[in-house]
Amino acid sequence: MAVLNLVEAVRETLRAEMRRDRDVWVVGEDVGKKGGVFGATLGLFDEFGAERVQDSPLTESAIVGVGIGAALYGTKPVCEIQFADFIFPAFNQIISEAAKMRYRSNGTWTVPMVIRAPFGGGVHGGLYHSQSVEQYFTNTAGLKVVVPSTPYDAKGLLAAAIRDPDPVLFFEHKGLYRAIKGEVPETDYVIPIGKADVKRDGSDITVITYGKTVHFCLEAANQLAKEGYEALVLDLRSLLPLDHEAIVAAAKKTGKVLIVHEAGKTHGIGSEVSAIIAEECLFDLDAPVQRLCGPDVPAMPYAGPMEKFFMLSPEKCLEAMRTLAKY
Amino acid sequence: MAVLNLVEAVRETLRAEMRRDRDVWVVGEDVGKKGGVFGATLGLFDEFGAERVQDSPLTESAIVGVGIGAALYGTKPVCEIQFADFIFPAFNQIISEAAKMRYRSNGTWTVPMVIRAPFGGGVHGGLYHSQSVEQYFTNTAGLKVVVPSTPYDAKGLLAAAIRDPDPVLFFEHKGLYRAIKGEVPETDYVIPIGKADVKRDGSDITVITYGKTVHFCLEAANQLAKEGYEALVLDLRSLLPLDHEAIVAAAKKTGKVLIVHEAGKTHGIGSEVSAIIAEECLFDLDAPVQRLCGPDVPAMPYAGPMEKFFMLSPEKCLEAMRTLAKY
Amino acid sequence: MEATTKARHEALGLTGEQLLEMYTYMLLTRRIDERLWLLQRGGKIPFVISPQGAEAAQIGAAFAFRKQQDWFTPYYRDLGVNLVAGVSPREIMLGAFARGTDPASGGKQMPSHWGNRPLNVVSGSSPVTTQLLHAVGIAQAARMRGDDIVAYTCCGEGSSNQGDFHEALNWAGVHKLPVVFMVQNNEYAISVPLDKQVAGGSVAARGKGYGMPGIEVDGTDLLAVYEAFKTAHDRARSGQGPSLIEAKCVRITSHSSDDDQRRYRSPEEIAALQARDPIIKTRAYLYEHGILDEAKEKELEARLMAAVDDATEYAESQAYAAPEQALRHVYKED
Amino acid sequence: MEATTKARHEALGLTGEQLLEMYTYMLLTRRIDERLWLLQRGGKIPFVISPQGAEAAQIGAAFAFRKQQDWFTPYYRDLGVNLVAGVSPREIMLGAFARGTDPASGGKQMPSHWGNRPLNVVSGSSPVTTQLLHAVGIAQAARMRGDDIVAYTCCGEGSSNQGDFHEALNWAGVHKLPVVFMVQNNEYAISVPLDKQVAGGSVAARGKGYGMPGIEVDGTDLLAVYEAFKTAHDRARSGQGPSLIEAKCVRITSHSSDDDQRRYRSPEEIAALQARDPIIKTRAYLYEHGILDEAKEKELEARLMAAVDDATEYAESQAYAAPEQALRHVYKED
Ligand SMILES: Cc1ncc(C[n+]2csc(CCOP(=O)(O)OP(=O)(O)O)c2C)c(N)n1
Ligand SMILES: Cc1ncc(C[n+]2csc(CCOP(=O)(O)OP(=O)(O)O)c2C)c(N)n1
Ligand SMILES: [Mg+2]
Ligand SMILES: [Mg+2]
Repeated sequence: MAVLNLVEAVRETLRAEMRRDRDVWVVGEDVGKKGGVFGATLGLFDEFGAERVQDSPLTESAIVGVGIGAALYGTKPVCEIQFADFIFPAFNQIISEAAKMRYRSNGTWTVPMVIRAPFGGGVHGGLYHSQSVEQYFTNTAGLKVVVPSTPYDAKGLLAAAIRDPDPVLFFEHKGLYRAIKGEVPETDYVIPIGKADVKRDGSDITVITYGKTVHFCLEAANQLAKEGYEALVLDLRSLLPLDHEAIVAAAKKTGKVLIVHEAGKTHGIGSEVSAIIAEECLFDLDAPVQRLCGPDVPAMPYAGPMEKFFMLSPEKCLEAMRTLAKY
Repeated sequence: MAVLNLVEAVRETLRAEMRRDRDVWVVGEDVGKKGGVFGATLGLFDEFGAERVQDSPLTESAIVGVGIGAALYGTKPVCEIQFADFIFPAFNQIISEAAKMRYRSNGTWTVPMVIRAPFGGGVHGGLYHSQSVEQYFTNTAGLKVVVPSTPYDAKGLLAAAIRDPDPVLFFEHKGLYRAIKGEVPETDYVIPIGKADVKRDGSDITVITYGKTVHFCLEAANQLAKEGYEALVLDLRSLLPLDHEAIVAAAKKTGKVLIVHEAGKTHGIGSEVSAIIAEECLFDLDAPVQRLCGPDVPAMPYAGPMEKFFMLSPEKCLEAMRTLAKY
Repeated sequence: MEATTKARHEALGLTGEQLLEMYTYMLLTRRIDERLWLLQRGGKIPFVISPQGAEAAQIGAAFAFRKQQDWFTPYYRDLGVNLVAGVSPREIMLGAFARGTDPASGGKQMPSHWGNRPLNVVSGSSPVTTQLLHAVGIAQAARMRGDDIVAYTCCGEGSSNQGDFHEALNWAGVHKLPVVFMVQNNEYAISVPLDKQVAGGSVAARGKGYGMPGIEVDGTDLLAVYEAFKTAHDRARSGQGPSLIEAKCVRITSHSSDDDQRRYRSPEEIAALQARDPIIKTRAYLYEHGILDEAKEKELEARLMAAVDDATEYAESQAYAAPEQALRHVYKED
Repeated sequence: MEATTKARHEALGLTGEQLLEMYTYMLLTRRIDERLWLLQRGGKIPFVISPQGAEAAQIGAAFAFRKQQDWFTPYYRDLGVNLVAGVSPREIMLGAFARGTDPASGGKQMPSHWGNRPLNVVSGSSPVTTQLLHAVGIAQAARMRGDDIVAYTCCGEGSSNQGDFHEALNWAGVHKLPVVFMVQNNEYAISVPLDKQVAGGSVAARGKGYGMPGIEVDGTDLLAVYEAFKTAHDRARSGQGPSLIEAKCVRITSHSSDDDQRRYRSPEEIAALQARDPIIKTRAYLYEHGILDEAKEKELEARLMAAVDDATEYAESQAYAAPEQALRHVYKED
């Protein structure tokens, strides 16, 4: 059992899947000799060569469009978008083509592929190296959207994504790449896409979150426990499909729900989670469904003080959790 | 006071705004001699010429990107995307550029522009001539997103959009272009963006909707009235910003809320509306917040029976409204 | 020199029979399309988008490819390419009628949104030019597997200005992939004429910038088109990389059944199109070379009519997919 | 012939003073960038992305444009273009330190995301190549207003493969708009070399396909660059339309302070770059023609150092925007 950080877990999973299946290949900007701007593919070029670890031209629509074609032919491309902020030039290929191929061909043509992208802020990235983009894709049936919060989950979910018969968007929070270490079995395992995970059990309030804020909420929960309140922390892990059962069960258990994410509040992931609760277990609630999210601004500012103001933190989470617990 | 249908109202508003302000110009595919595939610009080419009613190359990213440049320079482009389904190639220009220009330049550079696009189904358009795309844009602060449901609103909202200092996406439901006629004053007026409109008052249930389904719900409400229940029908009109006050007031008034839209349910506009209610007036509710929406499939199928199955209808709305009223 | 005495088709290594077969496909394409217009005018189908004027370009191109071995990501006008690839008139009509057994989409998509898995015809969408990148990816994957395939892909001259065109040709050029990019230039994108659409006026001229041949060919000249594609196909197979071929076609009909070209084309311009009708030109060549005569033609027309009638009646008699099928095939079903 | 006796700069109508001014801007660009690296290494600023190796290309290009009349949508390496456009070293440093008074973004954006309203320098983003379309739109709007402006826009050779490049050049070509498209080709896109990036190897070769001149110029040769841009600028003003100019540059530093080029470039390759350093080459020319001597150079270096010191101290002394400013300027504020 190795102790890895999240980017190492991603890299080792790519290596394992490429060893396991000759049809798996990686393509994107600077994924070759350089090993990716975050090192997610470091060393893979040397082991698998320039064709299976392919440096692409600087063209996201082509990275995805070529990936779709390669998937149609039967290979399994793992496309890397260098920063999630740069996925938008590929939006048409993802939404119009990848998401709709199976449906429009009545199941005869399919595109099993993975699109990996680092996302999230708090890394001095400014507007275009900090964005959370998951909510741009979760309204599109035909896609799956996954966000791991731990190295263990990253391996199990990425393996599942690569073996999935449908297109999967796999978003990795840059702020977790090196910040979080955890035990990751060398043995092969997958975590089914679509299952949320109770990262901490509790009976007083329910916190539903994903990505980096999972760790903020866990830290806050430990503090809150000292104050006499036990928080249940549910890590969604899969944003499409969402785990309705787990969401409803977690909400019912405490009757007090706080939804937390780094992305902006309005029309965010939390909206659907809240709507599910308002639809399926309204009368089990003892408090309004709260949301603690990033501010509704176009993207994250660069200068330290403004970035800090934008970002959530264990302190901000604790405050919201405490208020809800005392409600 | 002229009686116009919705596409005529759009055309006459474009004409009036172009007469009013020399800087207003129209650009898009086939907007010139042909007058647009739905006739929204019919006759404008003859009145204003090829430069101000400009046929563009078949390039959506350029239609928007050139529009942004022209807006930066000080003119007011009204960009037409021939079908909302084809807005995705322009997604990067809209989300990364238009939405963020004011913010990233700290208010020094702005892009006052309008992007018009016909959307919606039930017109034998199949997957790519039927989509509702509003939910892809409403999570992006910096943009405004407007959907008129009547010729009167179309004029007032489009005039407001063209005079707005920020980028506005203006989505027109194809199914309303000729189906709905209404009185439209020749006199100049604007409807402020961000204000919802009570299209029908009632005290038993609240229906919150926008676009074509406004008319389905009004028709259903008249039927429901015969059964002894009065429905309040709130037309959102503006999806970004949303009219919180009007939503909360409408929800509180009856305590029973049904949200209706043609677009898919999951992570749709209804999610945010429901979340606002769950957050701001949960204890005023007598029933779970319901959503009646399109199915969660990649897009609308073409063959008649499947299209009908996908589309909402007055009957489907009535059934959901009756169930809620009896709750 | 003996070659000079050879007829053009012989010089290309085509027998009279083969040429007649090519013409047969051209005529079948035309007759099916004419029937589709009748059905549309008669209210039996809601939509037609037409290959009329591009039959020589489509058939000439498609004959350079190998059925069930090469791959196709065609565009909506490519009825002729589909027929040569092996799609039957019945299957075409099932799509036109949007029946449940339509092999392209089971009625989920509009007509002319092709797709046929056993024949390597990839499912197409409406947003133009996306399919060029799919062809590049198919060629890339085939290269990895060491398979001998060539990918055909096509779009119109208007669509060739989309960003995906640039990214596709660049990628294919960088990796010298076995792809043949065809652009059917019919001088209009709906109502927008070439001079407002393609800077410089030539799509073919853009090939050089991607390090590949950019060939302009008269798309109404069946043999010229075939020759250009045969060369490009050989080039692709022998590892020399992709080619871009611009076929100068005519659009005889309006853009589609939703369009009326009289609003933006003069009567003279429309009338002049007949002179460039590839069916008429090819027929004349066949007569000239004694490959076709009135008897043969009568028999041929009768045979094609029968096939079109059969396909129409068959398709019309088939059922729509059940309404609930709208919920199927979103994700893999187990 | 008399012209032959003229020095190259004289032949271009440039006086020694003007040439010295151009070199001064080149050197200022270099010295500011060197300071930024020191500040970054010293932990005072988090990020640098460098024009080193492109100074001749940027200054030669920018001098063909008219301050506060022409418009600029530059790319992140265009420090030199910004200086010639009129952006002061203090303003540059305010951006580098992300201070609240930074005129480009008030600290909202990363360094080198230029913008200066009074100087017609449009705010830039990170996603590459989008700004080319903005330049086209600016030129289109100016044409409508009847204004005499030319738009400068630029990207790297990697970025020139983005779809927006194709759509921008095509649109500008169709309308013969006054835009000069510059591509600074420094042979790498982060770690990806030219041969894996640009099919055919030449960006300039793509101009012809859009009906515009595609000119390749040695980007380390100040006078050659100036000449090319002067010609393109005249062409644009006289209504003959856009030009594409590929300046062959070198990237002396790593891609940015986040990159280490030793991972993908050999020591020999990196060492060889010095020989193509435009500062060294231009300096040699100035000495040759007696425009610069040691005394003058000493004075010049001292003046620039003082300016860089002043800018650094000034910017560092300025305050960050208040945290709540993160909520400002989403929509027009009344
Ligand atoms: C991205 C996108 N934008 C707009 C359309 C609408 N549209 C369908 S066909 C067409 C014209 C295509 O012209 P061209 O590429 O020349 O092909 P042709 O139809 O003339 O063969 C347009 C604008 C579309 N299908 N996709
Ligand atoms: C759309 C997009 N994709 C990826 C990136 C990340 N990125 C920033 S610079 C760069 C390389 C640019 O290379 P080139 O265009 O040659 O310009 P250079 O930096 O060499 O001057 C990349 C990949 C980006 N900024 N935008
Ligand atoms: Mg055409
Ligand atoms: Mg470069």
